[in-house]
Amino acid sequence: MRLLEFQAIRLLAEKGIFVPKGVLVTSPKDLQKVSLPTVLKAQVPVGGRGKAGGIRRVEQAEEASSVVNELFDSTIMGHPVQALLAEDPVEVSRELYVAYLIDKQANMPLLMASSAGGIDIEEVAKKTPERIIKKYIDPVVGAQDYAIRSLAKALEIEDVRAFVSLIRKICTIFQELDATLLEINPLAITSNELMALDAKILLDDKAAYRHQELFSELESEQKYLDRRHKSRAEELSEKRQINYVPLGGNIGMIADGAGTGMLTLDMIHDAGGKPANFCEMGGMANAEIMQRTMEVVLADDLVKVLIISLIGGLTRMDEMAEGIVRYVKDNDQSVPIVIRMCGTNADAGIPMLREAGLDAYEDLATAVQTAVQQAKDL
Amino acid sequence: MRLLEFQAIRLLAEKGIFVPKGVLVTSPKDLQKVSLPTVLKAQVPVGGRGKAGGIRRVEQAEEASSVVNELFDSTIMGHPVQALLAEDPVEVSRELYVAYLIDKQANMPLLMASSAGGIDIEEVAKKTPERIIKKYIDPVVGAQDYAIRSLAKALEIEDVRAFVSLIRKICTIFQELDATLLEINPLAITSNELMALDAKILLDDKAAYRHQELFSELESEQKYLDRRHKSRAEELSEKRQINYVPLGGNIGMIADGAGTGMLTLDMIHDAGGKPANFCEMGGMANAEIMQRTMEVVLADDLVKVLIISLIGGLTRMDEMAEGIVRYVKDNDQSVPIVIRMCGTNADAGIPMLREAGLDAYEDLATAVQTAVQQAKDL
Amino acid sequence: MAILIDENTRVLVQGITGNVGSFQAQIMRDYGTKIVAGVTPGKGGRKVHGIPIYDLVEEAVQEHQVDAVISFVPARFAKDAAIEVLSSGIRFLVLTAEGIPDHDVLIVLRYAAIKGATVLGPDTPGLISPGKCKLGVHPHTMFMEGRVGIVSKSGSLSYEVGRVLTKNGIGQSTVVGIGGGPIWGLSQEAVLQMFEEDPETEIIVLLGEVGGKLEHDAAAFIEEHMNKPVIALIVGHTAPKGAQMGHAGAIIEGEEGTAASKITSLERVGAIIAKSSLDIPELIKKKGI
Amino acid sequence: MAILIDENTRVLVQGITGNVGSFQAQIMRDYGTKIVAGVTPGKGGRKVHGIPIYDLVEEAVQEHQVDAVISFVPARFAKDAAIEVLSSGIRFLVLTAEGIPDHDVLIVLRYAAIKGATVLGPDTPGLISPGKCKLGVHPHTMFMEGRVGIVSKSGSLSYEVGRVLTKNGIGQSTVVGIGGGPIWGLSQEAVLQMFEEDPETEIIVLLGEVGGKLEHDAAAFIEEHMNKPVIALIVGHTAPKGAQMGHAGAIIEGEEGTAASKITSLERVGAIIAKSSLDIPELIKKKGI
Repeated sequence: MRLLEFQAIRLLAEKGIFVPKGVLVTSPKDLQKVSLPTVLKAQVPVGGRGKAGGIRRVEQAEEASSVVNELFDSTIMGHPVQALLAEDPVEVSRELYVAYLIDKQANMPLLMASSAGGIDIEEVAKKTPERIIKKYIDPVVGAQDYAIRSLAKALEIEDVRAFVSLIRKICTIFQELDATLLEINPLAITSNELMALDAKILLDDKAAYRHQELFSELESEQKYLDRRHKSRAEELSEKRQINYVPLGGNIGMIADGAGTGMLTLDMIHDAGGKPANFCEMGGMANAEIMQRTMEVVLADDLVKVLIISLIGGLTRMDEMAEGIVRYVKDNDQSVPIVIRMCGTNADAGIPMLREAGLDAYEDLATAVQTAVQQAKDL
Repeated sequence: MRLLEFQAIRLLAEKGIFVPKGVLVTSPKDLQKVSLPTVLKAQVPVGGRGKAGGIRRVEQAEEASSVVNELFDSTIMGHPVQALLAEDPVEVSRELYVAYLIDKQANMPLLMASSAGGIDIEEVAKKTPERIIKKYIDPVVGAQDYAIRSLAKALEIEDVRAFVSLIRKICTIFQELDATLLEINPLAITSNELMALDAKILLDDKAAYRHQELFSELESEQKYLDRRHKSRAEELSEKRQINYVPLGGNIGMIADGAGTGMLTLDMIHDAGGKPANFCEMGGMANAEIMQRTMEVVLADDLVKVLIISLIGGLTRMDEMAEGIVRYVKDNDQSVPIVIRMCGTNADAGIPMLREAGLDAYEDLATAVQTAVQQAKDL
Repeated sequence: MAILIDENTRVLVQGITGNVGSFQAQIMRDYGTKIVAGVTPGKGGRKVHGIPIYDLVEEAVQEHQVDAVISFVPARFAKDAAIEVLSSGIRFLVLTAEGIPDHDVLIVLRYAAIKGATVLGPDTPGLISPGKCKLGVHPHTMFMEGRVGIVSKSGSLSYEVGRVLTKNGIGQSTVVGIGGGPIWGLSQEAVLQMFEEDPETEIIVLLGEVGGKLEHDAAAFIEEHMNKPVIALIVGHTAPKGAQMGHAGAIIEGEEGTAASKITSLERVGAIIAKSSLDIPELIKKKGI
Repeated sequence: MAILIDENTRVLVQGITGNVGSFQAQIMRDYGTKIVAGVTPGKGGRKVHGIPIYDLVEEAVQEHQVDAVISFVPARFAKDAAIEVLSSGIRFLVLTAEGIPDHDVLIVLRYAAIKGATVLGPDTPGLISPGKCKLGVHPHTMFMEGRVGIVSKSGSLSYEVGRVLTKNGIGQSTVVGIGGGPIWGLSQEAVLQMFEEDPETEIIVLLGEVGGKLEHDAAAFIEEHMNKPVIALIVGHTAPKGAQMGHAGAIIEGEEGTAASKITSLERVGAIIAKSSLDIPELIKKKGI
């Protein structure tokens, strides 16, 4: 889960990290609570919003009101602006970058910092990677102060004690909340303290069960503020936590593995077809998940043909067949279904499909060609 | 620091471990708060109090009153009883023993348990050591559930889940509070839960700085309840946190190392003398500590001669000499002082002593013989 | 022998009484894998398919020599179970669970390194050495004994390619799924190295997806360390940028993550690029294998 | 060479600008120890007694080859500093600090084991190889080069015995203090083993105190592994039972901890028992050394 800025900042503040005084603005009338001058920051879950006009400093009431209205009418990188964080402006003498994350190359937590903080950090990383300082942390002993002091030295920080205290807090949050990324950019050095002016936090969805209360609170806030238009299929997939990516074509696709799912898409494309979506059930799918996944994919009215691409390892084809047959029986639907089925218990699954009047191909290429042809014929 | 039972039990209860309902009784009038029947347990910091008559079950008010008075008038293994823990009696179906401690042989945390819990556990450990189950815990990953389940199996525990939850709590307390021993004996299996009926907790004094509030609260409780007679020297040594053990003889002894301190005592003894105390300053002693230690040891009126046994490694003899000279100048005292001085900066220290009219021996045996002779002559 | 496992590997199945564990244990046993024991807390003393079950790994290793463990323990309990295996001194662990929190995986992998053990996965189908040993959930009828080594980030893709090869009479030495999640133990490079050194492997098929920079690392490794031919198939060239197509590993990260950029890297170091699974048999035959 | 250190050992002093660190660094350097660098956070770039100071161990090891570290870092910061040393790949660390919390010591020792490093201490005077190298706080004029190895739980007792030997013209190969606290790294048995294997050591003096069962373990070790003669002195035979005489190690724990019981154990395995430090020169001479 990616936190919105105001959520991340609130979380840091709760743990004792200095942040600017701020107010969340979700409608123009919230402006009453805002003291001027202020910095209005669009709460959208994407980077680069500053360059896209999503951060605006306003001095007077009239200006504030018109900028707020303007922002609420705008869409930043695909995200309609639903909320603004209004923060008191801060006098900054230096802008640093700090992050704690799981480095997937080294399989180690990584503490990272740069004296070139601010909106251009990605450029810095690309052009002058030596300006990004990295310290791997051994997870069995955690981040020790010497590693933090080493960063402080590289960043030429004067108040080392304050920096060590801040980074320790970051490490604690990272550990306690199962974060996979915790980034403060910029970390501002003001006249008398270190202050987080923007933060990005990714929490591990796989660990949500350990932090149920926090996750559900953050999620419901995000849902409340997210007014992007969503198709029926998208809404259904979110509700059912099914991995579904709409692609705009007319051939619906369900796979039981990400690799074969992508291969199937590639093959549809190469055969001249247009995939309507990517949808993968994961290795632990059963009959019910199969059935519910079909409901999601077929909720998309653009779908003219559905291809189900199955090559069970962990997934059992008898269970998949049961789910497909149940769906077909329960729904009065007319979209033709092309099934590729092989692998674990396919000997049991294929007869079940046949009995329900459905056919199954053993070969993926044949199944794809059939589906693409059917889509063209319709 | 060794916690009194009621402190340990309170700490466990705060962390969600079941304990009997109880009331602390520090005077007979506290009996009003106690519901009958009850079990009265003398709060003394020693094991084996049950066998010494320190645990009494009473049924009626009259009996309770007389037993309370009797206990408050008694001394258990050298400790006058100043407080009782009055607990509701518990129906027990089995008594277990569990402990988490730092094993000094293996340099590893050790989880230990026995199905033979109760007052005879030390006998069990001696006679049938195989009935004590041990699981070493790797400190870089901590106690995992499988290790706890392994104990549960050896103890033939039915409600494994409750046991795992309890031991996890113990491990957390152990870790968070820098405990070196956390023992529950007996851990009672009652009709519907696991309950700690007695607990022994040792906290690491070296880590007191990490838990200042807790340590000072526990300490002040203990001081309030400790009415043992203490000599002036003992009180002073506690106040100054100086390692001082009274031994009853007439030759006071101060050393700058535990090993040479004990060797000096052995030599005094072998030469026919009687040590008044053991007192070691530790490797980081300076002039002030030297001076204050002399104040402690010479607060004992029995001391007729003082031997100061110094063989500086970390300790600097110039600093020791400064402390001795300062003491002698500041105090109008008549006890003869025999000094053995050699080692780091002795070349500077010995002249300082001589200048103040004090003499110093380089050889320990000579110093001891001199001191013993002087004590005999007085 | 094949890499990592062979017909003599003695296997313990952790989580053997669950739906998946029990079902897969039977398939592996029937395939010929030497399963010597199973572990499920609370089920000790029983048997599943004739395999003795223990409550604890320490009990199983007292009774049996164990060379490898395949774990079907659910994600929430996987860390505890993995540390149990590593603490018992077993040196090879296959972690099938999907959805283990990343912080748990980090500790397990670090602890494995401390203990000198190898972890395959998590979120892996495991591995199969056709005709010798199956330590995973592969649909084994799609595989046959031979001389092609397959290493894949995706389980399903390795089945697909195995199936196509087998249909064309081309057998495999060992087929390894390194794991679908964002972090995993045994690396692609380590597997490539084993294939390079394995006398029974003549050619390697490397299967990848869009996202991450795994194949760039593989390309660097191939350039420096590999003499045997490598055929690579990267799926997802039609995936739109930025869309997450299943595995967290398959997020397109800048230019490096695109299929095209991966293919370029691999081509540069002499790997043979397959456009689709169907091309692979022909490419292998061209190499005279 | 002597055990653990010799005239070529290159030493880093951690905590070199504190009162004790600075004072002891000078003494060691004057004695002939090759001190190549010092570390104190915030003091990097300066010099102490001509020794260059760095802020971080990683900086020091970039500039210098370091074989061993002696740490004078105070107890509260000792764990952080020790892990800094161990992480940098240095394989020998002498921890002088007294009063490090036990939980911190546990982690440091375990991490040292993971990193394949040796930790002497904590709460140790260190060690001295007279005439070659001093990695500790011993009053070195009390020692001279020779062929007696000394291992002691107590620092001060080893000085006392060294002094008596030197006065009698008997030199020492290496004098090791294993540490006065309740837990410590390098064990007495490991030191005995090194002396047994060291061609420059002919006889070993083992110094102990009442409390603990250290000497019982030593007795078992001597019986199984030692051929060289061992002379043992256990102080505290006049200590009352149950009284804590300084070191936490010196608490009498049941019968095992008494001086008498330790002496019995050691006598049984053929160790020569000294009644006092003064007896030791005679006992050594009797052995013809």
